[in-house]
Order: sequence, then structure tokens, then C-alpha cells
Amino acid sequence: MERIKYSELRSTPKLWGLLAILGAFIGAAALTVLYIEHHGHIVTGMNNQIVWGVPHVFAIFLIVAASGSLNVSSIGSVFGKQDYKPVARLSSLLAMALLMGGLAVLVLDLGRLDRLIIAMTTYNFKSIFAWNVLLYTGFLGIVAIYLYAQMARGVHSFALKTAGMVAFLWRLALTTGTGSIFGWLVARNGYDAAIMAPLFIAMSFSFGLAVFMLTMIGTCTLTNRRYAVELRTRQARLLGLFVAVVLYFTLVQHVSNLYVVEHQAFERFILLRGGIYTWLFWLGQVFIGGIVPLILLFHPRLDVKKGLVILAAALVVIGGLIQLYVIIIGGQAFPLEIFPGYEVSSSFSDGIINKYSPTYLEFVLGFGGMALATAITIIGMKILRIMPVNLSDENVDITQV
Amino acid sequence: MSKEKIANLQRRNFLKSGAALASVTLASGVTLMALSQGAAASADPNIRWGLLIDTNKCPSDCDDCVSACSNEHGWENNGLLTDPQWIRKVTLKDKQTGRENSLPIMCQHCEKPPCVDVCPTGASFKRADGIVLVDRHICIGCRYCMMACPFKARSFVHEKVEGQKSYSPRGKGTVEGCNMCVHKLDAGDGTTACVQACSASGNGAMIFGDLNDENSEISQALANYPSVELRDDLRLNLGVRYSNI
Amino acid sequence: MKRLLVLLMVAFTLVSTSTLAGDLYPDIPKATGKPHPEGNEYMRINHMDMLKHDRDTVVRQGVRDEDNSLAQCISCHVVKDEDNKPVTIKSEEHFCRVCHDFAAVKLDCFSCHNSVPTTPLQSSALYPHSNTELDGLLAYLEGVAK
Amino acid sequence: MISVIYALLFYIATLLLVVGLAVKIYQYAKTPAPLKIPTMPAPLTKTGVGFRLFREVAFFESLFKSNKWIWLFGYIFHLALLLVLLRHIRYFQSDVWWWVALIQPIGIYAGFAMFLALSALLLRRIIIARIRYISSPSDYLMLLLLLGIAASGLAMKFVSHTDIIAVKSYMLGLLSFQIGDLPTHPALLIHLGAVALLMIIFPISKLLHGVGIFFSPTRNQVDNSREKRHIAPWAKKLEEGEDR
Repeated sequence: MERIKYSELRSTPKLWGLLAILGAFIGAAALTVLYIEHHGHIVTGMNNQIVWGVPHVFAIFLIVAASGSLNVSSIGSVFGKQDYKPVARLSSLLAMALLMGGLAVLVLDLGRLDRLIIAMTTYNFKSIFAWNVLLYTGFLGIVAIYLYAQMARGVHSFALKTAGMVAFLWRLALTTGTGSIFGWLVARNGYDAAIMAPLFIAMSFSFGLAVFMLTMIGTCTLTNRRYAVELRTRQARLLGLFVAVVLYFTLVQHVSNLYVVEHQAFERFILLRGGIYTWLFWLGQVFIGGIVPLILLFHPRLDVKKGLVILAAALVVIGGLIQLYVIIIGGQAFPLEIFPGYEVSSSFSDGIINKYSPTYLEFVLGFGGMALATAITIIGMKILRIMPVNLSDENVDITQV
Repeated sequence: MSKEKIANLQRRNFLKSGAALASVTLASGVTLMALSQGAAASADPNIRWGLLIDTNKCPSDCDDCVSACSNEHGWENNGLLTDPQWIRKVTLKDKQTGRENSLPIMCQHCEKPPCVDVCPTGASFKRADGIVLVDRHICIGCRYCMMACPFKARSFVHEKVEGQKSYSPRGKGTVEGCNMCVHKLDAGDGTTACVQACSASGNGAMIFGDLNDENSEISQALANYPSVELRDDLRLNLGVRYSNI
Repeated sequence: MKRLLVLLMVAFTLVSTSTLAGDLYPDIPKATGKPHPEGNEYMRINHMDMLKHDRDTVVRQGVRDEDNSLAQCISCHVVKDEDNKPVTIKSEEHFCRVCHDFAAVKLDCFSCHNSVPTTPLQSSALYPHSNTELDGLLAYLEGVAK
Repeated sequence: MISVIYALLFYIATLLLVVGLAVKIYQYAKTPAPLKIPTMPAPLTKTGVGFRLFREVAFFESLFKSNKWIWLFGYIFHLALLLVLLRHIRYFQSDVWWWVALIQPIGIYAGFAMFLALSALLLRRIIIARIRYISSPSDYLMLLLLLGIAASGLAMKFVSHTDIIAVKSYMLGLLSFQIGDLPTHPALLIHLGAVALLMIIFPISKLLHGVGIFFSPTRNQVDNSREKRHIAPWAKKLEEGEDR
């Protein structure tokens, strides 16, 4: 067994080609932002009923995945699993990159993008949104220090462990904050639930690890590095566990909602009669994003079939985006119940399922955020010693189980 | 404007300029600010403005309050989902009895407004006299207040706006909603455009006044007749009340 | 080197005496109404702070001092085109734009506020001023004392 | 009076900067490079060298490889300075380019970034004993001058404004050899004075690294010593003499 060595990615045409493609996505998103900024949100599909749309689905996915992808680091240094340590650096870098990508989308969708500085200088401390601004910037700072501690020579293991602990607790707070953006919205039947915070934490574990594994496999393929099969399989099984946990929390979310009379109509909407939202929930979120990956990830020959891992992780990502679509858009599509027991109608969409058809601009913006996160990750791996060179099965410490 | 009034205004302006001129020599740099700080604020913490709407007196085919608001503030709803609506008429039909009812909904000016709690910059705020407003100078257009409002009282401006009323500025990328005609209240009119229109139509379904003043018409009416708050389960203590729903 | 400097200075005095400075200053439109008691230079330097201060007191406290309102600024500083119609902020002739364009400073007021006078001010006819002249003066003196 | 003094100051400073830089560039260009000494690994082609110099200038690549902290603060400072300089273009053209107007507001934040990064670089000189030992007064002078420029600039934006319309017409005047009236605002006078001083000492200071980088043999040479014999012009002459 040799020491794990790390190296920067080498300049190859493949790497530059990939960066160029990502650059095209980012450029398209930048143009989109200018276009929306000039014309106003009228050019998007968002309206006065569905006020948060596809950009928010992408942004929140990236933010949730960011905190989740840090788990690999935490498992290594906080929970002392030696075999996770060689990939801890990537985990930290990826966490920062995903958060930056998500924040970029969130911020670029603001109605007054030019006043971004106000969001950073004027705080209303009662607002969970304002807390999140601090949680996000704090996360970037703390993970940067953590990454530094992971990479610098001669850092005392206690210091590393402390940094890892702080980062881990901070990320829990961050996801709680993100979940509470919705959980504390008492006005809406689709959101008002304390379960949102733990659900979001579970989602972050699952989405984060899926994104991490895709990044790891992708980078190793691109640069001819090794991703120890033993480690890969073990992480894949862990992902399977996380997927199961998300399914469990989703179950609890809906069952407990069914128990509350005032939320029953909403549950009927999502689970039975919501049209596109019902389809997305059952087929997208539960089947494609939950059950199929679960079957794949507990496949007995998972260790030899890399394709299964890739497929499962990709499905978790797609299912995650769909889940957030159902939560964010579905929650707004269901009409507000201002007058229980009455049929209501008005010129402002009262009493009807709110319509929303996203325009391609919103997707361009969302994919731009994903491309930005990927590009930051690649550039980070290019200039810093993030990726292990010799992560073969012989070099992974699997003595601790 | 009468001649007398004009003369009055001019005299006033002259005196003010004199004061400001003196202030230049006293302390340059604080001049007009000192003046306006000294002036009495119109948001009086002893007042809580409120509305009482009698739905029995509100015919379903009348939307005078809506068009009055639209005229006063210059917004327009042409039926697009992206169009703003500060006040809207909602028709209710009791699912069990089939009784139909109609009433206007606007910002309910909560005592504990969720929109103020969630606003990250503090652009959503409650004035001392209970009016819930958006300070569009610091609104960043995040729309979280719209997510939080139980009444859909707020609209996001999706397009460029031109030809705004000078007392009711509106602009693309910010959130807006009923401001209880704050410009009229500050000017001492003591009423709002929708209430004026409602009484002009002869229906008289809306009463405006100070909820804190027990002798006001609205307080008297609230004391003597039953009324409800919308979404009273949320315990937001609304400034707008309804009777005979 | 010394000779060069002397040459330069001579060239300079020649040039600077031959042409008058000042053509490079933007052509600021004249306003109607009484001049600002603080002087134009003071306004040029400090108008942004005054506007910001007043916008906060108006929106937050409802202190609507009409003379200090943006509407009043606009009504005195209106610029009219050939048809005697007020020009909006879209025109380079607009009072605010003349300097803001010159200095390349972004002008944000008119993304929400109207850039031309809206007459008649619907409410101002009904406007009973909350404070009389004496009150105003007293309030002012109070402010100064603070 | 002050207007005239500052006008003269700026003309002299510009003259010294331009002439001084020209002299220095001539001197650099004429300095013989007798040997091939590119830092390895070095590019094998001229295009490669161009690309390497670009990375050096745009990303400070070799500094990044040697010291991450200095790179971080140095890079922030230089990038912020670039934005701030671009923002100041508006004072020198009567019709400002649209993109200058666009980035103009961003330059304000760059001003803060510049100030913070410079402070960090100054603290590094003061705190780290090893660096303190090798720091000469001129090292501090550069940092303090730049800090003074940034601070006085920010002061004009956030503490006490000056009449920028007057400043701009004064600057436009200088471009066409007319002396207008410069506002006698203390922060402005400090700001402009420090800038002029920086311009004057630029050609005789370490700030020359800005042009020097293009002439440094370790960076601008092609690694082709085996393919092509490197021979300095003066050496060529000697060799030719031998042949004869």
C-alpha cells in the first residue's frame, strides 16, 4: 500500500474542450440574464401566481447538493472513515462550486439584480432568507478553510477535525435554513410543515453524493485516473441508503399531511388529481428518482458494472430536480385557501390551479448554473492538487469498516 | 386651486426658503434635512388604519373599488397572468348552501405581516400607523413576500412601467401592492380611493378609519356588529375586516 | 530636461491664454422657480444624499414635504422640446441626464418614478399642509438645535 | 492657482511617465540575453511563448505556483485596480463608451477590494519578520501611495463628495491644453497629487515589473536551444570575425 498522492489535472484537449462547452452554457446563461434584465420577467414563464419557477428549482437543487456533497469530507474527517479521505478534497471543492453555481442562479433571477449589494448590506434578521445569505457566505468561507486544512502540510489532525466538525454542523444549519424557506411559509398548504427541514437534509445527502459520484467517475474517466472499485461500490451503497431515506421522509411528509384536514385537499392534488404534478411525483420523483436507483444500487454485481452506478446517480439527480419541481412549483400551483368551504373565483386566479409554462430561458439560466458549478470544479482541480493519482483498491484503507 | 391658496403656498415657500437660507450660514450640509426631520411624521404610532367591508352591501357586478384603485395608482390588469392586481373582486359560493357572495380583497395590512418577516432586506415593512408597504428603493425583487402572503395581495412588476403617477411610483422588477393610499392619508384626506369610490357608487360597503380610536366609525361598527378576519387561524390580526361573509 | 520643462511651460501659457476654458462643461438646462438657497454647487455635490434621505423619511415615516419631493425637483427642472412638451428621461436633453450622461453615472430614480411632471398633482389640490409656516420654522429650529 | 499647479503637475507627470517608460523599454530591449534561460518547463514555439506570457500577465501563473497567499491578494489588487482604472476612463472622454458606463458601478466595489488587498499586502510586510527584513522604504512607499489613492477615492464617493462634473471638465480641458477650474476639495487634491506622484516615480520604481515581465528571458524565451543555436548579436559579430 502506497501513500495517496494528489496532482493537478493536466492540460489535455479533452479538458479544454469540456471547458469550452461549459463556457458556451455559461455564456448563453449570461446573455439570458441580460435579456431578462432588459425586458423584465415577462419573457419568462413565471407570473404573479407562480412567482418562483424553474430557475429556483435548479438553484435550490444546487444549493442542497452543495451541502450534501460535503458529506464525503465529513465522513472522512469527522467520522474517521479512512477510506473516504482520499476523495475528501474533491468533496470540499465540489461543495463550494455547487453552492456558487446555485447562488448565481438564485441571484441572477432577482427582479433588481443591480441592487444585489443591498441584499448584502441591508439585513432583516427576522427573515430566514437573510439568515441564508449569511449561512451561504459563511459556508463558502468555512469550507475554504477546511479545504486549506485538508491540503496544507503539517496541519494538526485535531485542527483538521475541528474544521471538519464546524463545516459539518454549518452544512446542517444551511440545509435546515434552505428547507425552512419553504417550511415556514404558513400561508401555503404545500409548504407549511416542519418536516421540510429534515426532508431537505435527507435530500441533500442523496443529491450531494450522487453529484459527487458523477463528478468523481467523470473526472477519472476523463483523466485516466482510478476510482477504487471498492470505494466506489461502498459509496454507491451509501447512496442507495440515502435514496431510501429520502423516500422515507417523503412518505412521512405526505402521510402526516394527510392527517391534517386542511392539508388533505393539497395532498389529493399532488397524489391523485394534480395532472402534471401527480405524474411528476409518482413517475419522476418516486419511480425514476427513487425506486429505480434503489434497485440499481443494491444490484449484487454493482462492483463490476460501473454503468449501473452512473445510471443510478444520474437518475437520482434527475429525480431530485423533479422532486424540487413538485415541491416548489406544485406548492404554488395549488390555490391558496382563503375561504375554506367556499368555491371562489376572481380575475386573479383565485380558486383555480395556477398555470405555469416555463420558457426555455429559464432552463438556459438553470443549466448555466450547473455549467458554472462544473467549470469551477474543473478549474479548481486544474490548479489545485485535488484529485488523487493512485486511488487503486490496494491503496484504499479498508481496514476500518 | 383658489387664488387664496396659491398666495398661501407662495408665502409658505418664501418663508421656507428663508429658513433654509439661514441654515446655510448656520450649518451647511444639513439644511433641508434638518427641516424635514423637524416636520411631523404622518405615520402616527397612535393610529392604526383599517377597513371594514360589509359583503352584504357589495354587489357582485360592481368593481368600482378595483377601477378606482387602478386609476389612482396607474396599474392595469388585462387578464394576463403577469399583470398586477392590487385589489380584486372575489366571488364566493358556499359549497353547501349555494349562497353567493362577493367581496374585494387587497393587502390586509396585518399586525404581524408574514411578508415583513420574510423580506431579506427589510423592503417590506409596516409603518407606525399599521400600513404595510414595500419600500421599492431597497426591494431586490426576490418575491419571497409573495410566497409568504396568505392573500395573494402582492404583485411583481414584470414589465417596464411608464407614465407613473408622481405620488405612486411603480417599476419593473419590484413587488407592489395596496398601500392604503398612503399618499392621501399623509395629505390628511383620511380616506382611500377604493372607499371613496364605494361610497360614490351608493353601496357604502367600505368603512375606513382608525381602529385605535374607539369613537371612529369603523371601531363603532366593529363593536356593534359581527365581523371576521380572513385566515384567522394564522392569528395575524388583520387591519381589514369583513362582515356578513 | 530643464530646457524641455521650460519649453513646455511656455507652450502652456500660450495655449491656455489663447483658448478659454469652460466649453467642456455640460450645457445644464435652466430651471424655473426660485434658485436653491444652498446654491447650485451645493446641490450638484449633495443632491444624491438629500434625495436618499428624503426618500427614506417619506416612505418610512410619511414625511411628505412637497417642496423637497422628487416631483417638485422635476417640475422646476423640466425641459421642454420643440413642441413645448416635457421631455422624458429617454431624451438626452432631460435635466438629470445631462450631467449623469456626462459623468456616466447610472440614474435609477426613473425606473419607478415618472421623469416628467404629472399635472395636475391629483392629491396636491386637496393637500392641507400639516404644518403652518410658524410650525415649519419652529420645527426647523428644533432640528438645528439637535 | 491650485488648478494651474495641478495642471503643470499632470503634464510633467505624464511626460515623465511616457518618456521614462520609453527609455526603460528601449533599455530593456537592448539588454543582451547571451544565454537561453527559460524557466522549465518552457514552451517549444513562439505561439507557446505568447500564450505563456499571456497567462503570466492575465493570471500571474508563476506567482500562483510559488505563493498562494501573495497571489491571492496581489491578484485581487491588480484586478480591482484594472476595474478602477477602467471606471476612470469616464473622466477623459466627453462621450463615454457604453461599456465604461456599464462597469462604472462595479468599479466602486473594486475600490474596496483594492483597498483591502493592499492592506493585506502591507500587513504582510509588517507582520512577517522575514519579509520585513527585506523590505525597503520604497516597497512601503508604493503600498502607501496606492492605499492613499484608494482611500481618498473612496472618501470622495462615500464620505464627502466633490463636484465630479467640474473635475471631468477640468480633465477634458487638460487633454486639449486648457486649464479650467479644479475643485479645491482636500480628498480630491490628495487623490490627484498621489496619482501624479505615482506616475512620476513609475519609471524608476519596482512598478516597472508591469513592462519588465515582457522582457524577462526566463519567461519570453522559446525552449529550442537544441534545435536552433542561440547566439546574441554581439557574439555573432565576434564569431564572424573569427571566421574571417
